[in-house]
Amino acid sequence: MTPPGAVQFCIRLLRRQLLLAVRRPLEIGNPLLFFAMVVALFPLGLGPTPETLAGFAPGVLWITALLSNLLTSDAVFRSDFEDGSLEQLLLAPQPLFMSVLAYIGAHWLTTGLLLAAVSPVFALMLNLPAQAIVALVASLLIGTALLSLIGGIGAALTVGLKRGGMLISLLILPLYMPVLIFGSAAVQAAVGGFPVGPYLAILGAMLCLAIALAPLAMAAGLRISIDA
Amino acid sequence: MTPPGAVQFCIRLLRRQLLLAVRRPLEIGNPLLFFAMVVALFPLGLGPTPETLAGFAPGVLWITALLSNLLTSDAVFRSDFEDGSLEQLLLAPQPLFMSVLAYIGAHWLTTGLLLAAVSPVFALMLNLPAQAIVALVASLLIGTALLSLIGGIGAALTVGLKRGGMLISLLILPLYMPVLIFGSAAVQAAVGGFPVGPYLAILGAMLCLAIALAPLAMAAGLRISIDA
Amino acid sequence: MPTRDSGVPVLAARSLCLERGGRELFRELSFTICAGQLWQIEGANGAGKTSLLRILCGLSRYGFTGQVERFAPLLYLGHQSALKALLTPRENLAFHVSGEGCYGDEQIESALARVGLYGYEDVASHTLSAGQHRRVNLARLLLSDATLWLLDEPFTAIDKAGVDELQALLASHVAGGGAVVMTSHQALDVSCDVRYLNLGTGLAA
Amino acid sequence: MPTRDSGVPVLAARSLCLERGGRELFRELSFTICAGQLWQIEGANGAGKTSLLRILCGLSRYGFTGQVERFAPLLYLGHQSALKALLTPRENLAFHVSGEGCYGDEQIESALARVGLYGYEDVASHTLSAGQHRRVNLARLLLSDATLWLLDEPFTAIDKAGVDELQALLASHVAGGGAVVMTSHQALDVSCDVRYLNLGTGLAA
Amino acid sequence: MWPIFHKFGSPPWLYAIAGAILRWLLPITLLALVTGMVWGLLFTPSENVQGNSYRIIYIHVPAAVVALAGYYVMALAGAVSLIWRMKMADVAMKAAAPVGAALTFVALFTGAIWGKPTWGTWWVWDARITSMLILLFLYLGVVALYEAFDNKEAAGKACAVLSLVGMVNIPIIYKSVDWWYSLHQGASIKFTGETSIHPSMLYPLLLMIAAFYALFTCALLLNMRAELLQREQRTQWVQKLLSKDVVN
Ligand code: HEM
Ligand SMILES: Nc1ncnc2c1ncn2[C@@H]1O[C@H](COP(=O)(O)OP(=O)(O)OP(=O)(O)O)[C@@H](O)[C@H]1O
Ligand SMILES: Nc1ncnc2c1ncn2[C@@H]1O[C@H](COP(=O)(O)OP(=O)(O)OP(=O)(O)O)[C@@H](O)[C@H]1O
Ligand SMILES: [Mg+2]
Ligand SMILES: [Mg+2]
Repeated sequence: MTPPGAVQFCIRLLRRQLLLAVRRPLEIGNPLLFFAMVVALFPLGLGPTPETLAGFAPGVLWITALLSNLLTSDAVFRSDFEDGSLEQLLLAPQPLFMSVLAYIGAHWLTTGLLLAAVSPVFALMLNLPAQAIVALVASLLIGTALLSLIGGIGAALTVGLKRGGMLISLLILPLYMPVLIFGSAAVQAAVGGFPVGPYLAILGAMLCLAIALAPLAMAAGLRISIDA
Repeated sequence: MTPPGAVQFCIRLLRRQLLLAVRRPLEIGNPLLFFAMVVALFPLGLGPTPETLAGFAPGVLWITALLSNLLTSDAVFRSDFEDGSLEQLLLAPQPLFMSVLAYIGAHWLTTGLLLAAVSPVFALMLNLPAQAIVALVASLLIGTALLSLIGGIGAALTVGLKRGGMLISLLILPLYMPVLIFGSAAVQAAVGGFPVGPYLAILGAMLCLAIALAPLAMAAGLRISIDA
Repeated sequence: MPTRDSGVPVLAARSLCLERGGRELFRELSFTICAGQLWQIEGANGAGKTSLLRILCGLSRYGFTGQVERFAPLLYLGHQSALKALLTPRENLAFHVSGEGCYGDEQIESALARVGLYGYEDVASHTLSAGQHRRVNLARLLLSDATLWLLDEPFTAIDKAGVDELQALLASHVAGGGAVVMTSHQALDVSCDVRYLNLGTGLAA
Repeated sequence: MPTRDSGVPVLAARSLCLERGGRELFRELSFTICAGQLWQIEGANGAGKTSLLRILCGLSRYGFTGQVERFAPLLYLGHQSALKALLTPRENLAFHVSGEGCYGDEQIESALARVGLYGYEDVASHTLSAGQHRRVNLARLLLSDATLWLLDEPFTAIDKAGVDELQALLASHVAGGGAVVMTSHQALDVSCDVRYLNLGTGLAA
Repeated sequence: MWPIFHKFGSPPWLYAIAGAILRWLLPITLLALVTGMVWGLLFTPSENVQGNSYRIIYIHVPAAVVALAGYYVMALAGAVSLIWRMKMADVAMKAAAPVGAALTFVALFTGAIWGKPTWGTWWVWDARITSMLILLFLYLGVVALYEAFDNKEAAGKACAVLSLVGMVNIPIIYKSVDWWYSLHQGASIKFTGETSIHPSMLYPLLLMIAAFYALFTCALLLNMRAELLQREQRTQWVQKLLSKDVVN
């Protein structure tokens, strides 16, 4: 029986990761809850006047999306490392840089996509003007994919570390910044009535770059980490 | 050789936890870095004018402290559960509710205390008026201890769950809210030149209550979790 | 090790019944373990040996029927090692969470030397090999004062010489008035009597 | 299982040297593993058996000197089981990350039945006992096509009947032109020749 | 080309060559630093708007410029280490990270000190300053990642991957912050004082920049030598070297 081709294996891995996610519905709901809670905390911490809130809303929503991505990125390869699956993945005949895309894809589907889908609700809670909601969803869709890819690099580099702690946040938060800036700028532009296209185009260009390069970095990182 | 008394055992556990923390200096530095990064993210997401920043500062600093506490709480008992140490702790002849205090104490020393110690730097970066800094440090000192105790309850309840994941944030975020409210209110009062004492007194009272009750809840939670 | 009286009951189980995932693992299991006895729990994979040990030591409290009475301090070694990867074997023993006595440095060193870890006292535990890792736990047996040892597959990952030494240790503990309840898929070769509790077929004296 | 030629080299190691934590584990180790051979790596705890296997399969890439050439697909089973606790044994095999062939449901069922897990195909893996857990991995041996098996202590936690079956399986794999390199602290009792590689004393044909 | 490459792969050769370079570069660096410092602090006119506080420029700007350049040195070494599997490139990269981090910190610190008298605040979220802060985090990330690995060979490779990823990101970060800032705020604070800078202030500045480059090189080489000794402590040439030192 010949081993499955790279694409077929990728799909198998994606199904596996999604199945695992479905087995832990709480894990999926969790970024959403985190999102909800932080959005609820902000008015408490900042003082709740509606006008001020609306001004913050783009930034707050984007920062929350970023944090919740950061928190979940650490786990992308962790459990597979701990139970030995990662060793087996590295020994698989299929190219590793394609396999890791399946992990990132599953991560994005269960965090970024969901966040983007529910974000309009929170946007309304924070009094974000309606015309900005499309920009919010679009920028979150592209931006969270980018975040997942960047986070995957950090996760791959740190997964084998006994003494690493949450080193990952130090490694990837700086890399997250451009995404945050363009993402929240897009929403802010929409609030101000300016065109959103350029921001989304830049995010899209960054996403293309990341899709091309991040898998290579992740594959290299995993091969190194397993030997830490 | 007789087993050590409860207090002596507590001290031994505290030393153990601190030693473990020191072995992962990154883990200790991490809440601080997280703090630094989030404080850096806020201006990026919200726009950098100094006047607006100063208005957010109390809330932002407190929310960040809360988040970084939230992120680390999950790990208080996790590694001990995973390597079987928790089983051994439950079998120890010393009273469990005292032992867990050692875990919480170590957690607070390595997160809350440090956060409070470095918070003035970040307060300055966010242009918080100087007169509010004492209030900030004091409220963080008491508040983070409270957060550690509350977080410990959540951690104890969820540590054994295979499918629980980050359920903890759902369980404990609501309990965090009063702490956040009084904590940031204390700082805001100091900014506005109002007395800070009452807020700190309330936080202190909440802390006393938590020290008395949280260990019992944690001990019960751990006994249940180990049997999940 | 204080001398202890043989024949005194240290643990009594009364009509234990356990069902796991719709399968009945054991039923109406009653026995008394006395000082000076070495018990081996037998059974195929999945027979319920680990589950029984966890009930005996008190970690499992729900989901079974029957009573367990414990009359003496016990020491339980499970499948997991309870070692912190970042601590050295010395620190792992000195700061052990099981709340046993406070051991001096020489005590710990000699215990580690006896389990073959001389020279490994101060390396991080995560650099130990599988067998060395388990051996750190065996050092606890040398240090501990507990009368009753509950050991779940203590021979796992231990090499031949180590197994022989461990068997001698078990025999001497039993001879000194202690009691041992253990599981293993290997036949024991010890100098004392072994009582068998077969979870497939029931009790066998 | 396709028939394979005996005697063809499947793996060659040349002058492997490894130092770990200041101790030299092995030096100038050269050997060729051919189809039809069963190798047992021997050595006390901490001798370097696991480290050697990880070098042979290509997981360790830093910190040693020497070359390893691999001429055939291999299957490595380490100390860790690579099973997801939340997936059932069936799903674990169907979605296995090792990138082997896509197995049909009947194939998986019959493999699980052969390792004694009939009736456990669809329970979550974390409810399996230690031995059952390891048996799921052994089912991979039945399914796999790989010529060379690298097995690190495959008998751990397996009961007596299971060990016998596994030994028969190893012998039949070798007879069919496969090759096996394994570590174990138990003496093998198989129908084919066993070659020993003792890390304490060196090679022994 | 290849023989040289091979030589770079040889620790004793690298150690010796680094020592030889240091022998003359170290005095030159010190001389340049002292000259530039004295020139800048004592022999340049004071500025009419900022008075004497502007003199911190002689540390601030060189530190900032070299800190940025240092990152590219580090990333380049990382690329060499990954592509040609050259272990000595790892050593260079590992040595560059703390030096770069220190320079970045100096730039940030002097900038903050300077900001207080000139802008009345320690900190401003400007593109250049923010990207400098991020640069510090990138450097710290490399240092921390290296320390976290037990297997130092693997650590070198991991840091190489990280610094390459960071290199792709630095221009993006700079551009993004720049754009973000200019979008939200009119240009209230501008650094582009170069055009207006008087030659009498410029020449010492250029000297100081050159001196900082030399300082970076010296620190890098010193660090590399220390790292080489540590890595190769069990080899013959180090043993010989050490015993010679003891005898001397
Ligand atoms: C923490 C605060 C600061 C940071 C992080 C910072 C960072 C930097 C950096 C990275 C450069 C060099 C950029 C390049 O290579 O082109 C630079 C140059 C410069 N900085 Fe700062 N700076 C800070 C504060 C200040 C302040 C307060 C002033 C004066 C009002 C100032 C004046 C200058 C000047 C005049 C230059 C050189 C001219 C130029 O290259 O444009 N900086 N700074
Ligand atoms: N990451 C590491 N750093 C330093 N030393 C290590 C590391 N990993 C293993 N070692 C050492 O290498 C030696 C060999 O370990 P290895 O796991 O290969 O032994 P083994 O022969 O498989 O032993 P066992 O029979 O106990 O499984 C041990 O002495 C161990 O302490
Ligand atoms: N949490 C659980 N939920 C449901 N069933 C369980 C659970 N834990 C264990 N079981 C089942 O209980 C049975 C006994 O498990 P146990 O671990 O006690 O076996 P064991 O005798 O120790 O086996 P082994 O020799 O493999 O270690 C197994 O069939 C297992 O599937
Ligand atoms: Mg068991
Ligand atoms: Mg081993």
